[in-house]
Amino acid sequence: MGNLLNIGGLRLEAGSRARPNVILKGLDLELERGEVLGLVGESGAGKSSAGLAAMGYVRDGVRFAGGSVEFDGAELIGMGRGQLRRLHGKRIAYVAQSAAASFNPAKTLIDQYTEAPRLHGVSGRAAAEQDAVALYRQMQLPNPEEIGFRYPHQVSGGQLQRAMTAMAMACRPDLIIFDEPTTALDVTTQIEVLGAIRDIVEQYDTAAIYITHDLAVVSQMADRICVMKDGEAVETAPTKTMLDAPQEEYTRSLWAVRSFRRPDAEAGEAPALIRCEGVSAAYGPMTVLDNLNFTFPRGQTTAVVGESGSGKSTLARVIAGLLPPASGQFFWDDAPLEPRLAKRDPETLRNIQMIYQSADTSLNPRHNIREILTRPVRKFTGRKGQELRARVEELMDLVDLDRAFLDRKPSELSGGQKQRVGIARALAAEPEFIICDEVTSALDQLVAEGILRLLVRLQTELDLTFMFITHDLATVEAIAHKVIVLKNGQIVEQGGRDEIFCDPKQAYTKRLLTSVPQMDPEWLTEARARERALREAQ
Amino acid sequence: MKSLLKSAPPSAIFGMVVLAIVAFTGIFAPIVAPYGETQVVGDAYLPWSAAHPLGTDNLGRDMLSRMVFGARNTVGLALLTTAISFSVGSTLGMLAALKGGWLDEVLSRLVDVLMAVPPLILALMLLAIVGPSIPNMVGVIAVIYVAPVYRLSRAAAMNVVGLDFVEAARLRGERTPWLLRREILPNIWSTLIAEFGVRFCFVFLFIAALSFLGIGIQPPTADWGSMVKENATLISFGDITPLIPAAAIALLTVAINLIVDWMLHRASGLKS
Amino acid sequence: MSRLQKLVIGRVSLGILTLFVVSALMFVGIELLPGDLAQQILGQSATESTLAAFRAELGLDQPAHLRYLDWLGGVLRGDFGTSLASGREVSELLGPRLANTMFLATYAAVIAAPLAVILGLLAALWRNTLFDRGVNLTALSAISMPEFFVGYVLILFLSIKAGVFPTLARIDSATGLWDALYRSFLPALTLILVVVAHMMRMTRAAIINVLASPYIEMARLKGVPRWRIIVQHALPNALAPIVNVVALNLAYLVVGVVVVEVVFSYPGLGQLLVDAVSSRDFPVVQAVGLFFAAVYITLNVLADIISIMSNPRLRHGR
Amino acid sequence: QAQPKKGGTLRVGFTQGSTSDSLDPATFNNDFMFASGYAVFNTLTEIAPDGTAQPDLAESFEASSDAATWTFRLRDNAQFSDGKTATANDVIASIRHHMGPESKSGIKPLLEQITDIRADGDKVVIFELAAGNADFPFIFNDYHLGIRQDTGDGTIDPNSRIGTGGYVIDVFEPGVRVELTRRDDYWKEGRAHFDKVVILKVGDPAARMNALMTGEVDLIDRPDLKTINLLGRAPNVKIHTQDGTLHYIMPMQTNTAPFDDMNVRMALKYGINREDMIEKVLRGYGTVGNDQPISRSMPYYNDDLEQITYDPERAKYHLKQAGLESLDVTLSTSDAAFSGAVDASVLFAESARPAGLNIDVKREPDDGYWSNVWLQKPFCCSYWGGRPTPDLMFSTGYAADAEWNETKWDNERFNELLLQARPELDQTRRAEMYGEMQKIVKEQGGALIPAFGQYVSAMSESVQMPEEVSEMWDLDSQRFIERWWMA
Ligand code: HEM
Ligand SMILES: Nc1ncnc2c1ncn2[C@@H]1O[C@H](COP(=O)(O)OP(=O)(O)OP(=O)(O)O)[C@@H](O)[C@H]1O
Ligand SMILES: Nc1ncnc2c1ncn2[C@@H]1O[C@H](COP(=O)(O)OP(=O)(O)OP(=O)(O)O)[C@@H](O)[C@H]1O
Ligand SMILES: [Mg+2]
Ligand SMILES: [Mg+2]
Repeated sequence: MGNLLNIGGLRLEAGSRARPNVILKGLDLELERGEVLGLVGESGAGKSSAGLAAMGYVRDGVRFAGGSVEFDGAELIGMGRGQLRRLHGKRIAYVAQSAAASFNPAKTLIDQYTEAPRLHGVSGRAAAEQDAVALYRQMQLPNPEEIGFRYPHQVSGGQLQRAMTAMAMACRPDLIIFDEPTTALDVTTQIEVLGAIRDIVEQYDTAAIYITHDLAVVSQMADRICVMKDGEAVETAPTKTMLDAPQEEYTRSLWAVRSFRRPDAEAGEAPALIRCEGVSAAYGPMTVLDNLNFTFPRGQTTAVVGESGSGKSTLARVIAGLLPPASGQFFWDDAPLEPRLAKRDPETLRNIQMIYQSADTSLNPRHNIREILTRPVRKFTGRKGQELRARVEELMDLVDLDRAFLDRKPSELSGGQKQRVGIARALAAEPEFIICDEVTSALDQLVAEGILRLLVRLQTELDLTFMFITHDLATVEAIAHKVIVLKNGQIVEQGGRDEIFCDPKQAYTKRLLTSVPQMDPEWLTEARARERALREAQ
Repeated sequence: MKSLLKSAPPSAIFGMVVLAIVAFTGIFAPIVAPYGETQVVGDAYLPWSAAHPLGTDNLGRDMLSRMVFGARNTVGLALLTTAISFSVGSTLGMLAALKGGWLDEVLSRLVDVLMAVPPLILALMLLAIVGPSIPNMVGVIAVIYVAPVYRLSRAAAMNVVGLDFVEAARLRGERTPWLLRREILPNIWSTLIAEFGVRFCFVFLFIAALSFLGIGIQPPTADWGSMVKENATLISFGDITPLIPAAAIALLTVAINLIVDWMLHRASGLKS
Repeated sequence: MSRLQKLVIGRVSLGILTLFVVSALMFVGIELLPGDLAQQILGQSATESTLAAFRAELGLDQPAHLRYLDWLGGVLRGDFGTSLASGREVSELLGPRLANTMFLATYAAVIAAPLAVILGLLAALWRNTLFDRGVNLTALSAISMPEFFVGYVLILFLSIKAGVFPTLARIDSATGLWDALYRSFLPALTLILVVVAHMMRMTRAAIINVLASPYIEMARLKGVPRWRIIVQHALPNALAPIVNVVALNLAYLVVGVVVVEVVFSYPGLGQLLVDAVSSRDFPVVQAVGLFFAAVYITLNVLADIISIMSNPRLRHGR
Repeated sequence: QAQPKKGGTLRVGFTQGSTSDSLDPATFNNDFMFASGYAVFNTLTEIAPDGTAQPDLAESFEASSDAATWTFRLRDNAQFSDGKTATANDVIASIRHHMGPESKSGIKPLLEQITDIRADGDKVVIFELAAGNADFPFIFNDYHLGIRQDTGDGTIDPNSRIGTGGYVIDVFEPGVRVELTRRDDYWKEGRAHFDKVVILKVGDPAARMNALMTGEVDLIDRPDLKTINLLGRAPNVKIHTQDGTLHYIMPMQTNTAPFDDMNVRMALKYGINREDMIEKVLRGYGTVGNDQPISRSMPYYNDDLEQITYDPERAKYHLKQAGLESLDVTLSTSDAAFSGAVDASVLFAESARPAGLNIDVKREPDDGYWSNVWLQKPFCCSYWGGRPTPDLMFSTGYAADAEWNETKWDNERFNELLLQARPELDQTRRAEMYGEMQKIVKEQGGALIPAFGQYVSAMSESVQMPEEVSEMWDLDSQRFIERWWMA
């Protein structure tokens, strides 16, 4: 019996036939029955395209331009639409990155579950529903009998992701493609989903392709790992080998990212640049921040961590003056800080700058980079003419961007480059204080590391004070002097980095810390055991 | 821009060519037209000939010249009207989206009310109040169409005002005009342009309908809508004279819509 | 009270409020019209004193706001007053015309709405095929033609040349249903041509917009056939924009048909309103205007409610 | 010419008709009601094709020698549709309905000359006039004055459908249609031939013409002149034209500069190309006007007057006489004045230019044209229709004290003649006087009357009419229902 899946010399193209944009440049992959293959690589490497191609499917605008995809002995490329349809959902299933977007919002979960079995004639509706409940239970979804009758929006992201995995199992396929199924989840939920997926794949001995850009995650799930770059496989090896002895330069650099630490991590005593006394904030009647007290020491990086919705961004908005606090007061250098943006003097406006998580939405797509940088320089520093131009170019140098990019639009830059523009724009004001809201979480790790290094460098060069919002504890560990842990709008714990990381006082902080995936393949098993123990203890 | 044109499908290119021809004849009407707009050049209803390629009309005016001046009047007025309703409607719409609160509430309710009165009836009443001169007609139709434009631009701007770059501009202390003009407008431009095309056609047909009811553009001004109307009874006899201005109207609206289609397609393509 | 009920009640009360404002607005509009009814009826030769006496008889000497309140009070009791020009009950005047207008609108709507949605779905299903392009271009051309022109051309081919349908759409209370359907076929067809195009294009656009969603890709990867994807997965999610456009067009069938009424001499409300405006017959203008606004608002509120109902997020809270 | 024949249904498509129409004769103001009114109600007199007033419901009428007392004798056999016979009281009530301070009727001003009406027995009505008026019987042809029943207290029920006419109303939907059925017991011999008549309001000219071509109606008024030749070619369709009293006028106010100079007026009169206007605006359906308002079809028409023609040189000459090289005047116009007025003005301006007359055509709003422009602006457009006698025409539009004296005309000789001619019962003397008045108006007046319009209608071949028809108004002066028949 041959391999379940054989991909040979697969070439995918998009765009015009004359000048095609090559997405996959002759990819070779094989997969045995019951085997889990991890596909890793930076964004745009072609992972999703490869995963979909394994189903004989390409997205609109993309086409097969060579090679073969053989599933259980049958060639998928060029197969008739009807035949392919009989494979899809029945023998090969797909689990998408964002379950929230991939469930039809207008239909209940169980309706969507039963669709494939009924269409493929695997089972009737009643039988399929029973099966669904069983799988939901196995996936440890709460209220398995009832949850299926909810609409997608009534179910949390982690639960949806599990429901989608269950849906993929509905016809007991031979192969499932998981396309980054946990990337959109926060660390604590991620553990549950990863565990559920691993259990189910093991139980039904289903083969799987597991796509992710998180090395720690893939090392938990895969038997074998394939590292991709620019549409090609760089290196393929069994997980253990790959982790311990990566062969290729590129693979090694991926591994190395995880070890970045800022050199001057010791938090010396520093005077407070911003002091916060008893600040509360609310959107309408809903209190989001509740009586916060803290300081941001001058010239240091203070990380604010916490799960999604804990109020991190809201805190940033309050400091920036976009949302005046309901009560309490900020002090800038011990002088009261005007709460309302409209009333702030230009000096204050200049001194507090912000960098956003998503470079896509924070740069006006209709302006070119020069316009984006020129405006704040002129507005805040009053430079004109030659001087202005020189300063804009200097800013580009400062963030290591080629001056040639000045005439491009944001859409013509990569994610990392756009984020650098965002940083340059903040620097243009020559501020003392910069709020960084999740500045690296949309970037892949190599690029993110570059940004972090840049921030650290700028901090030392320009004596900046950073408020660094993130939910990624690895990043915190890498660059923070001080850490504030938020939960439900309250400060759970705050202190120096080492204090928090080595000796967390609060259970919540501990749980956050242990949920961060580690490269150790055994980590998931241990983490789940710890979780279970914790739950039983409660 | 060149690559933009290159990427256009044949249908859009056709649309642009038609638009360009109409624009050209409209702008240079006095040069292009063989005779004056109201000049009587011969007997009524002369057949097509070298001197009068489309014959003459009921008063013995040159049909081709009337068509050319009609392009200028009809298209010019529709353009002017649409432009006014767009500048007012989109400014208010963006402002409402940006400011929110009572301003948004008041404007939106006002627009609801305006939209609840059938446009043709509203036009009839308003024109009866202010009299059917051309400036009045432009004003009245512009007012009527402010409402839908407001709704559209408000909806489009709503998607933009929440984005970080607008917040970034606010943090910089930018004033409202800058936010509207530099941050929001460029991002809803394509939506507005597409709607502009659709609205333009609508205004165009609306003026034609008004002319049909006798309160639109008034003679002796040449305009395609009333030229169709003037000759409408000929249709029943299978005469093609009324087809000429009607075909011109249809051709222009189809042309514009082909361009709009393409732009919508591009806009949606860029989104995904 | 559930969230849904609140939303619906909110929409309905806003609609009613709008209706009041519209009636006040129309009243002000009529006040501003130059010339008055008394002058209109009595003609140029009337002396000032006859005019004054006649105005008093019609109640036109009362201050405007009192007349409005008076009228409003009447309307709330279901009394629309009497036509100033002919002295007949407004409701009696309106009745047959209202029936005619609603008949024509329903006639056109019953054909146009399903046809448009089906054509839109097919065009979306077979998008970029010859069918799609053909339907699209036909629709565009239909949109681009002035209504009266469409009407005349239909008359030329179907009445004068083929002699199949009458050119005058004469119906009254004595006309039987089949006969009425036959006689008003041409105006209905004209309206259908005018509205189908828009609804169909919107349906297609809305469906195609939804087709870009990840859940559609998911459905395809589950092996769901294409027509089923369109009908089962795309349509429910595209319902809100489609319903809104359909509502807008249905409203148009009731309130926007003056031109078609003129072309086919169809005795509908539009002509009545135009007549009433030109004779400054304020109770009639108010009544018809109010009815039109009510149709528009009701259809829009209905569309909103259907959109809300079709959206499980609003139908079922978390 | 075939003999009239009974039977058939006549379906008519009419331009006019409005939702605000009612059966109250005081409110009649459009063709739809005129025609329906004449079919259902008789008037005391009717105007015959030769332009004279003939007895109708009246059997005879005669004047005292000073023409100030008129005696009308009613027919014995005229019955209302409810069986009652028409009496003098019915006539008095019907006429009084339009008189008195409460009346809103359009005929009221003409009835003001009546100082007393009284009955002499059941069948005789006597009118006393404030001054002699030889044309008095003409008044009773008016559509307002259809005779209704006295309700017993000297008034009529304005909405009553009971008349002495040849038809009864089956259906009356204002602004939509009226359906009439012939009375078998109609008293008049040789009239009322159609079994049924349906009048539909079909406002759109194209719709009217289409309906005629497809045979949905048998008769339409006011077909579109642009396409009437094509319509005439359609099988089974014929065009009917009749001269009329309808005329188009561009009044110049003779008391306002520059129109107070007779040479300026003459220059303008020579500067208009009348044939061209008839050709292009009236599509040939008209006759040239001679700057005086009495038409060929009216009694006392003066056909000795020389026809004025387009002559730019003469115009220039008159301009020079006025001491001018060129003249700039503004002509206020609107299609509200008459349909085609704007076109006519544009043509006028074109034809006047070579004579050094620069006419600025100013479009005025349609709405309010009659209150804001007409009688206000010194040079504008207007029209007159249907006045049966020169006296009525001159006294409403040209008498110095007339409210509608458009040209602000005040000529001593003219005023004198007007008063003298009115009570004159000697026909030769009258003809002389009216002839002279026409000459004065033509040669000195401010009325620029380029054209008389013809009444045009179209009908199926089967609709028949007498050889001579009355030409005061359209369609046999709107009495076609009773006078015409189906082949
Ligand atoms: C993605 C595409 C489209 C969307 C989402 C859309 C949406 C809408 C909506 C919501 C309305 C009603 C709102 C208002 O007028 O305030 C509207 C009106 C209208 N649309 Fe579209 N439309 C689209 C494409 C088109 C196209 C391609 C055409 C033209 C051929 C068109 C022609 C019109 C017209 C004429 C109206 C005006 C109706 C009126 O004001 O009574 N639309 N559109
Ligand atoms: N439908 C498409 N049309 C054209 N190009 C596409 C299309 N889908 C993907 N691409 C291009 O193909 C390349 C690979 O895309 P793919 O989605 O496979 O990357 P990925 O490795 O999954 O990245 P990510 O981690 O961001 O999901 C990218 O450069 C992308 O821009
Ligand atoms: N404009 C707003 N109006 C009302 N509620 C809001 C608004 N913005 C945020 N919230 C709510 O306030 C709470 C805190 O939101 P915030 O954006 O500060 O969270 P966060 O910690 O930044 O989360 P994330 O990691 O997802 O960005 C959330 O419950 C959110 O739903
Ligand atoms: Mg991907
Ligand atoms: Mg946040």
